[in-house]
Amino acid sequence: MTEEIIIAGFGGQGVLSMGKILAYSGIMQDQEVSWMPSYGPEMRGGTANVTVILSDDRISSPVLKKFDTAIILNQQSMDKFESDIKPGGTLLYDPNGITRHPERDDINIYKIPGAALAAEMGNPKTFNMIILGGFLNVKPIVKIENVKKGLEKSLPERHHKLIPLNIEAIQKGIDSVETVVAL
Amino acid sequence: MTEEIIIAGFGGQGVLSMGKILAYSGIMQDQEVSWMPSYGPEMRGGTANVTVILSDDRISSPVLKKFDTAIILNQQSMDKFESDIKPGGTLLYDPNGITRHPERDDINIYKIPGAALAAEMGNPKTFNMIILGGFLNVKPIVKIENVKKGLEKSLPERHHKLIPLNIEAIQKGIDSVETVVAL
Amino acid sequence: MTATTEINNIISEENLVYKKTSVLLDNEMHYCPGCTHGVIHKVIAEVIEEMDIQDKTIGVSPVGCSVLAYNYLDIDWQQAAHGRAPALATATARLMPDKYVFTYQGDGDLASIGCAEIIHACNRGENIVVVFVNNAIYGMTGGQMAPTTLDGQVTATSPYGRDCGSTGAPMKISEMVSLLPGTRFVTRQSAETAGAVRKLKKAIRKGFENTREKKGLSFIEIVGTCSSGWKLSPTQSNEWMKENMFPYYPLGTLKDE
Amino acid sequence: MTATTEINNIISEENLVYKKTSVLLDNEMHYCPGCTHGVIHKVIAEVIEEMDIQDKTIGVSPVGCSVLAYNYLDIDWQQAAHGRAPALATATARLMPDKYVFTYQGDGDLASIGCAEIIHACNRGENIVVVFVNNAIYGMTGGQMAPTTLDGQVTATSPYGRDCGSTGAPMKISEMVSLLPGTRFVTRQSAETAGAVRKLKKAIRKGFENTREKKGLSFIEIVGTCSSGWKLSPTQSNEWMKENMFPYYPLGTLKDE
Amino acid sequence: MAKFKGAIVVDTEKCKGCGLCVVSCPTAVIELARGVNGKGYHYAHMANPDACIGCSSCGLVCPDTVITVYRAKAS
Amino acid sequence: MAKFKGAIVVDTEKCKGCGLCVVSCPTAVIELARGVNGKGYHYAHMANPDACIGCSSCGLVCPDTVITVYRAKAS
Amino acid sequence: MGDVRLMKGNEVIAEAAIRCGCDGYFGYPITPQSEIMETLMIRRPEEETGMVVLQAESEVAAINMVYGGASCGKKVMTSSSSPGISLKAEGITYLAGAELPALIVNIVRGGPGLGTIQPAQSDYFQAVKGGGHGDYKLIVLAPASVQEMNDFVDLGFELSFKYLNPAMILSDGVIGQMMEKVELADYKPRWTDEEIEKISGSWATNGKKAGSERNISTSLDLDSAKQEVFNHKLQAKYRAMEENDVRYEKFECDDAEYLFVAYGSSARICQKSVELAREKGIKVGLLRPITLFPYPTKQIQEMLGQVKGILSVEMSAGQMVEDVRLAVNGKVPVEHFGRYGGIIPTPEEVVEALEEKILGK
Amino acid sequence: MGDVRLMKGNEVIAEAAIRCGCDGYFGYPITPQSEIMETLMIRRPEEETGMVVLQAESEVAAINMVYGGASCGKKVMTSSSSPGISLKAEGITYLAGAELPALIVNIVRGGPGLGTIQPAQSDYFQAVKGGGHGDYKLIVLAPASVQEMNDFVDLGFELSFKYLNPAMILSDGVIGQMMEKVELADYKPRWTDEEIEKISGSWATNGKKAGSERNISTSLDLDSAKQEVFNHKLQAKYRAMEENDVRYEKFECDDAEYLFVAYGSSARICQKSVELAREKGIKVGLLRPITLFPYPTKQIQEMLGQVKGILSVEMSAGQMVEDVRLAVNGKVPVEHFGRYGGIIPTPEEVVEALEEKILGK
Ligand SMILES: Cc1ncc(C[n+]2csc(CCOP(=O)(O)OP(=O)(O)O)c2C)c(N)n1
Ligand SMILES: Cc1ncc(C[n+]2csc(CCOP(=O)(O)OP(=O)(O)O)c2C)c(N)n1
Ligand code: SF4
Ligand code: SF4
Ligand code: SF4
Ligand code: SF4
Ligand code: SF4
Ligand code: SF4
Ligand SMILES: [Mg+2]
Ligand SMILES: [Mg+2]
Repeated sequence: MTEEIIIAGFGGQGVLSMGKILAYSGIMQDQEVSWMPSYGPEMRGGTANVTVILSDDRISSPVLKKFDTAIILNQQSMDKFESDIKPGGTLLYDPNGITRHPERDDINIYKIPGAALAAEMGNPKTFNMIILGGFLNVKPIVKIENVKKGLEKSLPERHHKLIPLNIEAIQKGIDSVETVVAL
Repeated sequence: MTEEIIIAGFGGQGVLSMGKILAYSGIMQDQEVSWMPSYGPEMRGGTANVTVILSDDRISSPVLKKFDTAIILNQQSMDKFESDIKPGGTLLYDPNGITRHPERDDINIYKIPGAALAAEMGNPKTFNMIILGGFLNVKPIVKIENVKKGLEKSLPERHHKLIPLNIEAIQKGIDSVETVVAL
Repeated sequence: MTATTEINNIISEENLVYKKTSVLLDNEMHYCPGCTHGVIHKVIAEVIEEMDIQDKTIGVSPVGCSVLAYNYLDIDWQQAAHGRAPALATATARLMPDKYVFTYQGDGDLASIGCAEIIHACNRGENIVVVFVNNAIYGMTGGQMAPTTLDGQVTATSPYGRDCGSTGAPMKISEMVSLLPGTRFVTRQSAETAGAVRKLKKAIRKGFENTREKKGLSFIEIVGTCSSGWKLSPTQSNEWMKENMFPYYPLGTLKDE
Repeated sequence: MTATTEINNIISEENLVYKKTSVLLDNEMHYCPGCTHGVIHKVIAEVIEEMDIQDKTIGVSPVGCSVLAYNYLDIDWQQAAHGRAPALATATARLMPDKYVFTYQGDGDLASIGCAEIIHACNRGENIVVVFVNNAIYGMTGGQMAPTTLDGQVTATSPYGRDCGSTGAPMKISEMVSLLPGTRFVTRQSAETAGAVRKLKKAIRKGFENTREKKGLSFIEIVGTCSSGWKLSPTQSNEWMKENMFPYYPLGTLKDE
Repeated sequence: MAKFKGAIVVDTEKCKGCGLCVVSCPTAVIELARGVNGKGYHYAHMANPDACIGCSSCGLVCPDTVITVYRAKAS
Repeated sequence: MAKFKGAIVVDTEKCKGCGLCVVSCPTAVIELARGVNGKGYHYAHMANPDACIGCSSCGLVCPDTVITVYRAKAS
Repeated sequence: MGDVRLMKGNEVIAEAAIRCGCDGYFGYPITPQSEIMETLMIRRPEEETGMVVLQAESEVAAINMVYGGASCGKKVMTSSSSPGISLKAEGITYLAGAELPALIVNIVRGGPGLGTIQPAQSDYFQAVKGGGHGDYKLIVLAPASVQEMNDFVDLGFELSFKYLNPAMILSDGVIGQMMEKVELADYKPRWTDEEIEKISGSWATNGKKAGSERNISTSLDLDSAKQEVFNHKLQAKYRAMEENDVRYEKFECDDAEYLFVAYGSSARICQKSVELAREKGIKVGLLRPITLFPYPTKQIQEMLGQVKGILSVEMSAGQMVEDVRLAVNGKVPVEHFGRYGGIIPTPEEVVEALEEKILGK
Repeated sequence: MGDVRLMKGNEVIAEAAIRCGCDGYFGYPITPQSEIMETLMIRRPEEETGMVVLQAESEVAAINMVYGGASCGKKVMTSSSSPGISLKAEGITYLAGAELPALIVNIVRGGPGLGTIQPAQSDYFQAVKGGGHGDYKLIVLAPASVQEMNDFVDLGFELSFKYLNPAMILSDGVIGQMMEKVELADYKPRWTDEEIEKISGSWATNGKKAGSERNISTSLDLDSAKQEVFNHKLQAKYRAMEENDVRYEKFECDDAEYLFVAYGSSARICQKSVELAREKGIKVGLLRPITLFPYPTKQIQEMLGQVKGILSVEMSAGQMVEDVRLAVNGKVPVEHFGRYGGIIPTPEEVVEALEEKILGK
């Protein structure tokens, strides 16, 4: 199994840490992983994206042009990455702020109202975990227990009390995916 | 005609400027010339030597291993350069301070008491011109008039008054060479 | 007359009292919200406009957040290697003695890597203006310690607070260069209030006037903020600056000859 | 008793009052006759001997006439790139805090190319001794102008006399570094008379004692001569130094904390 | 009552919502908007326009020079 | 009369004839020799040995540390 | 299995330094590698192992601090990115000239000049041919994974002390900024004074021992005859490295008819390109030089009976390709494909380049 | 015939600078080239032509002064020797990255590190492959006579302004310290402001003209896509240099069966070796690259039908030989002979090396 994922959005949306937790979860189930951010100029702000790969085998390129899955969280990223999904691949997006919805018909497309749900949960920081949950619904490549272990490993001890909230958010995400196109 | 000369002695003996005047004289008679000093560490003192070439043709290497003529003014230089004279070539030396006289029998050897004559002239600065005169006796490769022109060209205006003294010293040198070995 | 109509009446050309100078380009500045660099850029631009020297001014930008200063001021610019702006300015001012040459440098750029260049330019008394933005941190590279970082200040390379015992005391550059005979005007300013901005402008203007009179080097330090590096909001940053920076880096003119 | 026999009587082990310390090697120094470097080497060697720290002292030699200092003092040495001795000494002192580390630097090395390194080492208060030999010229490279060259002084790169208007005033390094909180002891000495040599020795000893007590940086400037660069005899050089250097670089201790 | 009446125009799209103008205003004219501009910043606006005396403080301190200030004799 | 009598030994081969010892001697003991050593320098020597008081001045200022100084109570 | 983490390449360099018993780090911030020093500062090794971590006033000061520390027989290192490495050129040649062991990390960014902060491999020449003056070589290691960022710190010091020669880790923002699974090494204690005496006593300037000669750390010899002899010694050392310490890796080379040669992050991309090309039926393999100096010249030559063409893939305008050509010496066509100035090639375009430049021939 | 003098190579550089209308020299003393600045100071060009001559506080400051001066559209230069050039590495890549014309003189001495002050050619790689980071090239001129020291100052500026690229004169103490007959050029006046406007108005930062765009001298582009485009532009420029501005000289090549390739002072020595070898009946010629970049690759290739072997002679451990090999690409044997660390080979030993390494095969 090899899953090549791009996660893309705004700087503050927790894109990088979502990728990191996913990668850590992969390690917890003994997979090879890579996490490759695009790092911007020596300045603040702007967009952020990260390529995450989980595989049972040694990972070749951490930098990819084509992805199995794209998780897209703003319009700019939609414009940039929609065409980079492999035919038959998967696109998951949060419609919030999206002005031009995806147009391809050779991929699976899912929606998840992450921003809305995070607001509902009263904690905008749960946003990225909700999205992660959405992803795990359509591609259950890591087990929730391994995500939990990943969180334990990656969060500093003093933040461990937040793990239940995170798991709750992931569960919410799992439950909230809407299929747009299923091949 | 090509004449390849090494002039070697102590730092203060005027070795470099003798070479320079010789080279300038060559230019005055439309020859090609090169003047290549050995330059020592970033420090004062020690020995000095210069390779001077005069030629009717373009000069190839300014750095040589074998010389037509060696003008040798101290023991160290004798030890270093005696063997570098081409067979049939010429060695001119000032016996002052020389403890081991030259031993080769396949070259022409001449002595000139430069230091003694300079003392006689009451001006140690004439030393190198006396030696130059000695050289011009055994190898009249430049005309005295061209040496004079060379001096005019190379000395700053304010030192031109010294030219007659220099020419006198050269003449003294021409007159004071003693043949040791003539092939 | 409603409030709105009244406002609309006021907003008319003849009542204009403050607007952006045309020496400032329309390019949006890449600086973080509240960054002092923006205010300083503006003030320099205003002075250039007022003195009518746009065609005679050459700016030398550093490596630091203000590396892209050339995108904002509509004058000729040279972008210097990190710390070396005074060397560029030296040559530029000597080769074109009728021009106004200024360097614009951060504290990392000027006080750390560029220490030798600024001291020697000051000592030689180059006929330039040095605009020195002291925000007590390396803004551009993500908030590392600078030579001017305060005792105990947390930065990316002093995560437990600067330990002056092992890294030295924050350097008072203006005090240092004011000792060198080559400097003619050394002043320390700030830019957090309207009054401070007005004073700063006077200082910068004086610097350029010194250039015109070939007086030598004018050194204008501006104590500023870096909200990103300090991890405070812009307004909190100003408060922190007043509380912590001003006592150590007292404002005022150190030398005016 | 003839004079000779009397002398022979005096010349005996028990009457010995001054001889070369064994920390000085027998290698003949490459310095020009009368060069101050020789005197300073000797004094350092004597202090090392007296403090019995030959096995704990590491010298850092510069690029300058004293580049080969390692040939003369029988201790471990590091030969630094031009101007960078304080950087080497910083690492050495921090990695081996129980050692005595000193730099030995000329005025070109320390004040010109190495300006940033010395200022930052002083500012950090590294636990080292800096021996700064100010002979107002670049000796090694054939007598070019140094930052400390006096106004009007003729050198190879100021053949008509230094023009301070365009090259800046001679830099007073000791004054400058004494302002930095990291320096504990800053003094300016000379070595042209027996008295001066004795004072210099006290100063150097104090520097090494400061190292022992982990007090921080001791900066010892020695105003010296360079007869080759100055184109004077050694004795004329001393006179020139007293007449011209001492008024501008006054001897004495600037800081002792 | 103030001798002058003032007004400011904020280029809201370019405003970065730093709030420095807010604290610089001697008469508490300016507030940051609830809403955000295209870049996501809570831009500055005249919340209390009547109080404006056209002193230019806000304009002077604005790092992005997005404030234009007008002033007229109070009528 | 001086309370001490002194004497110096110059390592003449290593002396560079700089003359600094000459001018440093309070009692004018030292002169530079007419002759030269192997390196061509006019080396220092005790020209006026009786005057030496063994004060070490010459030794201290000698850059090449080629002077050894002895001192004894004047007899 | 030891301590397994998900970490960035840059962070791992810091962690590996602490664990391998490094004595001192001296650096100056520059993107994209400031995390190395930042991680060290957060880790506070001065309290744990006694390691000294100092932010220098500049890259020039940092490399000369390294020279000082290395002279003491200590394991010391620095890191920077392209412009900072250029500033260190004089210090680096001094280290080589004084035969001092030290580790220098270059997380390359796009040049020339201030350039961009994005990844590049355009400092190959500088690292391998000598950015500084004189005939010297660095031992150059090119990690292609976060694990190797870990491993090569220790390896770099090992080789560096073996040959008394500075070593460089030549990497870029791809490896520096990426996270992968890494198994951290166990802690090695820092060398004691006694160990240093044993290992480096003959040259370390840590205080002259009574009864033995003083040690001097210098690159100067004003006597050019001696300087030439010294240079011969250096050259002999470099030949020994070429003999004994070439490191490389091969992928899918057994049946390869074509060959990629690529190092570091480009090699990772080419691995994917090998997969993609083989899906298309093109039998291509990859030879990855791990040591860029000493270079796997022989290993490339051994492939020449088998392959019909070689594509050197680098994030540069064509630098390593010269070493490939020098190895191949005209026997088969060698071409270069590169993206540069901060652009990373995609695995797909590498395959296209192979088809166009090598198969198309 | 113009003004004929007997002068040292170093002095001639200074004289030529004044005469060719150079606007500024910024340097720092270092043997064996301090005479360049010293001669300028004695000549007082500030009074004669208005040229600025300034002793900088360091080589780093000097090269950055050059960057400032070059940015103004002025003809500016610096000179140094090996360690000083290493310190200039960052500044040099900035000049290349900002596309600025400037002249840099390196009078090479033996390395690595502080080395010796005697002549060497071991900075070839640094000059030609890039001492600084990033993909850039210098125009490198290698004079072999005092006359060329004179001529290449003007030529260096000419090429440098033609391509908006820094140029380097790569020489050594043999040429720098030797005196030969030299015909000095006539004085060219320094460019007026109007001329600068015409020549460099589109980029020189000498004050924004009303109505036209401001000029910016920078090597930065944070957008890597643009940075790559810029790099392509640089590469195209380098290819144009290779097309149009290769310079070289041939001696006795018409009937040559063997070839020396050598530059600068080595080429002078090899000229004598050609004479000596031909006395022995060995038909050897000499190809002397005058531009080291762009390199006379084609010209070497044109000799390949004719010669049976090539000896690259350099005062280094073997640097230029790589460019010879890259040109020859395996067609005939190429060997290297060098003395280094400050030692100059004799014409005789070069002939011996030819016999042993090439004829012996
Ligand atoms: C030679 C070199 N070293 C380091 C850097 C990285 N760098 C870029 S900006 C900077 C510091 C900026 O700090 P400062 O000068 O205080 O400016 P600020 O961003 O705070 O305005 C550093 C270290 C570089 N680009 N070049
Ligand atoms: C990087 C570098 N720049 C320049 C030089 C040449 N150089 C050698 S010594 C020296 C100056 C020496 O003067 P100073 O430091 O005053 O020492 P002194 O010889 O007067 O004791 C210079 C410029 C060098 N070796 N390395
Ligand atoms: S990082 Fe700091 S200095 Fe840089 S733009 Fe942001 S606030 Fe300003
Ligand atoms: S040149 Fe000057 S500093 Fe150097 S040894 Fe001679 S007198 Fe001393
Ligand atoms: S100061 Fe300027 S940028 Fe900041 S909030 Fe006010 S208007 Fe906006
Ligand atoms: S002009 Fe003055 S009163 Fe009006 S909003 Fe601005 S700061 Fe407030
Ligand atoms: S001071 Fe020393 S070197 Fe100088 S003359 Fe006297 S003994 Fe000789
Ligand atoms: S010891 Fe004193 S008195 Fe004797 S020679 Fe020396 S200086 Fe003169
Ligand atoms: Mg700053
Ligand atoms: Mg000096």
